[in-house]
Formats: sequence, C-alpha cells, structure tokens
Amino acid sequence: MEPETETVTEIEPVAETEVEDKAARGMAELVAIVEALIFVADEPITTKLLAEVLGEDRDAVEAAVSELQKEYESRESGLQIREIAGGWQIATRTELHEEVRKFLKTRPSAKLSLASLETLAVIAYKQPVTVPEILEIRGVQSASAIKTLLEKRLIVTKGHKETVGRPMQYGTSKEFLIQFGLKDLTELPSIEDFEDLAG
Amino acid sequence: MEPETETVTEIEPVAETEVEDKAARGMAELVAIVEALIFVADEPITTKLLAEVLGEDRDAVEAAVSELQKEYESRESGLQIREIAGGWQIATRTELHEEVRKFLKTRPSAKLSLASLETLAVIAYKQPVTVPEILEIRGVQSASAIKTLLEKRLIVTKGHKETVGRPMQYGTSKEFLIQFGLKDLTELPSIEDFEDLAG
Amino acid sequence: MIQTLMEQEPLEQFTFDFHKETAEISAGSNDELKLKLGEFAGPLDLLLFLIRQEQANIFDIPVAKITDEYVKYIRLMKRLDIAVAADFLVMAATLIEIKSRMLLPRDPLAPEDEELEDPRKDLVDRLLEYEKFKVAAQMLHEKTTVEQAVFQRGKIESDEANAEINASVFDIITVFQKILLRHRDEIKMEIAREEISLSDMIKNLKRRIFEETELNVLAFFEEMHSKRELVTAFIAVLEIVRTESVKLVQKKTFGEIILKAVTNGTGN
Repeated sequence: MEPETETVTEIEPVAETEVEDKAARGMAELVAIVEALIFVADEPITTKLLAEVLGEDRDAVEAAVSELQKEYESRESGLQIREIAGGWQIATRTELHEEVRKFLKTRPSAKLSLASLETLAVIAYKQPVTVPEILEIRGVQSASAIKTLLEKRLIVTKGHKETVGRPMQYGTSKEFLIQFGLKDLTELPSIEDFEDLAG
Repeated sequence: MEPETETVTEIEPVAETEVEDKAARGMAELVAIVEALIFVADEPITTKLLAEVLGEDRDAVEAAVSELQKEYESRESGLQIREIAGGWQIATRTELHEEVRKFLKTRPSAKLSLASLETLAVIAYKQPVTVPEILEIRGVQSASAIKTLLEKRLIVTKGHKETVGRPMQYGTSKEFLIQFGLKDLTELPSIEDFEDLAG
Repeated sequence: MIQTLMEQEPLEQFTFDFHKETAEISAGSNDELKLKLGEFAGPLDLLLFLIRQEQANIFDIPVAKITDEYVKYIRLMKRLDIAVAADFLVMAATLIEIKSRMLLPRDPLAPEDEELEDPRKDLVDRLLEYEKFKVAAQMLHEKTTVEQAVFQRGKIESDEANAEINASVFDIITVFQKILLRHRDEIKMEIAREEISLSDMIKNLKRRIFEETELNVLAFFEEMHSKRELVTAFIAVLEIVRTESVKLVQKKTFGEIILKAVTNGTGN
C-alpha cells in the first residue's frame, strides 16, 4: 500500500517528498478522509490543520471540503458541513432542530452526574432515608440531586419519618431496578461481594 | 461560506406543522432525520427508540436506516452507518484508521491482559457466571481480572446465585458489545467451534 | 490490517502477541525471562504449553515427563522471584498425584473386564475445556483490535450538557464505598483537629511568623476548620502579641492585619 513516491521522474517537482502518500490520493479519497477527520475532531478543524495532517495543499483541502459540502446538500442529508470559528464541523441541519431537541430531551438514560450518583447510592443502600440523613452521610446538600432522581423516576418518596420535623423518606423505584438490570433489591451487591476483588 | 441551505423551494409543503404527524414525512425527509438523530445520540440508538421519538413505524425506520446505509456506501463516504450493540451508530470507515489516528494522535488503547481476556471470554460464554465457576474453568484466581473488567465497564453484576454463599454472578455489558464490535451476543461464534482450532 | 495494528502495540499495560508461542525460554537477561514466565495466564496455560512443547498427544499425556517439566518451571519462577500463585502449586500437587496413581499396579482383585478409569481423564477434560476459552480469548482480542480501527464522532454541543456517567450497579456500590471512606476520614480529621491545644497553636503560630516574618491574621483564621479551633487561634494570636516579639500591624483602617516579627531587638 505504501506508495513510496519514487523520485525518479524529476521533471515535474510534484512537491512532497516527506509526507509521502499525497500524490497517491485521488479527490474522492481525499474527500472521504476529510469527512472522517471533521467527524472525529472535538472542535471545528481548520483547513490549515487538515492540510498539515494530510500533507496536502490547502487548495486541495479547500476543494475537498467544498466537494463534501455539495455532496451533503445534494443528497439532502440530515447533517451539514459548516464553517464555524474558522474551522469545519459536522452538525445537524437547522431545519431538523425540533426533532433533534425533542430527541435529546426524551432520550432515556441511566446517565447521572457524580452528585446524583452519590445520592442514589446512599438512597439505594440506606433506604428508606431522609434528606438530613443523606446530608449526614454525604456531607453535602443533596436537594438538587434528589430532584433530578425524582424526575428520572429512579427514586420515590416513602412517607414521612416519625421524628422531629417529620422529614420525607426516599427509596429506590421500580424504574431503578429496570434501569440497573436488577430483579429486586436483594440483587444489589453488598460491599462484601467485592471485597475479594480488592487484590 | 455559510451554506444556510435556503429553504426557498417550498413547492411541496412537505411536513412542518407539528412534529409527529408521520404521514406527512416523505422517505427522504425521514432518512435525513434519522441521520441527524443517529449523529447526535451519544451511544448506539435502537430502531425502537427512533420509531418512538419520531412517531413512525419500526418498518419505516428500518427502511430509512438501510437507505441511509446505502447512501453512505455509494458515495464512498469516509463514514459508515453501522449496527452495534443493538443500535445504530455513525463511525469512520476502517480503512481510514491510519489517517484518523494520526490526526487524533492516539495509539490503539491499552490492551487487556491475557488473564483479563480469558476471564472475559469465560464470562461472555458462560454468563451469568460466578467467580468460583470462572476459577473452575481457568484454574486460576480471577479476582483482579474481574475488577479490571468491572472498572472498564465490560462486565456487569447479574444478581446473586441462589446457592451456598450466594456468590455474585457476572455477565457482559453493552459496552462490551461496543468495544468488541458486536451487534449482539449471538454474533459471537459458538464456543464449540473453538474445540479443534487449538490442537 | 490486523497485522499492522498489532505492530503498533502500545507500551502501556501488559502486552502480548497471541501469534507467538507464549514462552520460548531463550538466553537473555533475567528480567526478560521473568517477563516471559509471567505471561502464563494460569497453570492450565503453562501445562498446555508444556504438552505442546513435548509434542505430546493431549489424550495421552506423558504425565511423568510433563510433571517434571512443570515442577522445573515452578522452581525457575521461584528462583526468579516471580510470585507463584497458589493455583500453580495446586496443579503441581495434582500432577504428582496423577503420576503416582499411574505407577500403581492394577488391582489384581478387580474384575478382568472392568474398565479402569484413566487417572488423567479429569485433567484432560479440564485442559480441553480451558483451551476453548483460551482460543475464544484470542478471538476477542482480534475483534477488539479490528474495532480499534473505527472511530466515533468527536464531542458536539449537545453532549456538553451531559457530562455524566452511564451508571451501572458497580458504580453505585463503588461510589457508596467511597462516600463511606470519605465519611470515616472526615471523622478522623475532625478528631485530630479538635485535639489541637492552645500551646500547640501558639507554637505553630510562632513558627509560622518567624519563618515567614509576617503573617496575615485573617488568612490564618481561615485555615481553621472548626469554631473551637478558631477560638483557640484567636486566643493564640492575643497571647503571642502579649508575650513574644511580635506585633500586630494594620497598614490602613480596615486593611489587612499582619502579624510581624519584631526584628531589631526592641522586644525582650
């Protein structure tokens, strides 16, 4: 596969000796590579950087990007190649914002911030448990985490505790069992279950 | 440079009223939306979820996805639509791994140790399986391998086994399917197929 | 392509090459030898290697020879300071037991036609079973290697809001354990702090002032962890100003209050 650009025909100095495989790339291939790099980049990627990484002229890269843009437009893709902050980026097409937003809002997920996860862990193992008790264990206020967990329906209220101030008690829900693939609460591992693994 | 895909050609009033009204969506539009959603989803998105969010039949979604796959293939995109861990995902094409890796400046990530891989193989084929059962097959303690696999999220706990000592059972996770490029567990070759290979 | 990927193996962690025989013991430094011996995934793995090295039939293992080899390896591992897992020793014992059973003469009282069970049978079964998983591990290794040639998209805006953990039961227990530990540490620290006496506080304060020649009083108070400590610190400051060559300086009204060591011998 390695082209190794034999520099025998030195009639036209087709540039590039170092970076090799430039000459070997056809336009279609360059377009594909550019697409892949824009896709994996965490931030908009500049023409300059693309040219550097690929050992190509900026002109060639420009041409590839604009080819790519045309492709996306002509096939009426749900995505677009757009220029932003001086670089290129793949993004969803503006017209689809509504669907995209709806999806992002409703996607189910067991994804939790660390604070929520901590709170959930305390509730799972200490249920039924009150807010002051959670505070005592975590050492941090957990009000917003509890709100999140209630919204995600991972916890439910379990009545008031018969003590000063009658604070509300919380426990995990059926949804919690489903999301975490547990048949019932006895399936929750105990700390001892993992003690042997500590080695 | 901003493309801004002018929506001037409003000859056919396809869609746009409220989201949902499914009948109004043409195939091309559905393909575009499906593409956008697969793109924004941060993990493989199932046909079922796509159908739910879009208020479409699963058949229609399936058709749209396979249309999309064909599109990507025929234009020799740098990307591919692929099925993994029971869902759909956009990813770079394998052939471009060298360029991509060069750009991301990554090396192939740290591999699992032989012990971890063996333990993972036993868990994958024997799940749900307990630590003593793994020991029986491997002939060696696997505690630290199990810990590594749990930390890498490749395995999950599957409740206690109702036997003496109620040992914890383990099984593979969705992350396992993702990292090993599997659609589902049935895609694993049968363990009996390995019988003679080793001889 | 798998090949090219394998060539660029990272140096991190413990790497290995499935396509090579596990342990060719060749000349080389002790460290090299250690590394190679350490590569066996377990006693069954070592045993399979020895059987293959002898080019023996797995269904007809020359137990005496293999046992000798096995024990030799274990000795070598010990000599090289490789921690030999107990499981390796258990296997050695099993081998020796099989070996001795094979040396036993056939029970003359047993009926002629009785099929004698081969003492090696259990071991062979285990080896065959294990070997399947060893190959399966290789298959997984290849799959993940191929998979590493595929990349997912970079971060996009909508991800940002979601810098969250895709939690599993293991995360829940791990987090819970951490909270408990943290809790314990806090209690310990609390106890430790409460024990700071006034004289310790004064000593501490004095050292700080003379080391740094001046100390911001407010900053010092802010270092205190509890009300009681704060009170002790406050008394310490008053005490030190009274008894030592230290003065309180405030450069302007409502400005910072500084504790300063009095250097030019004015004090006692």
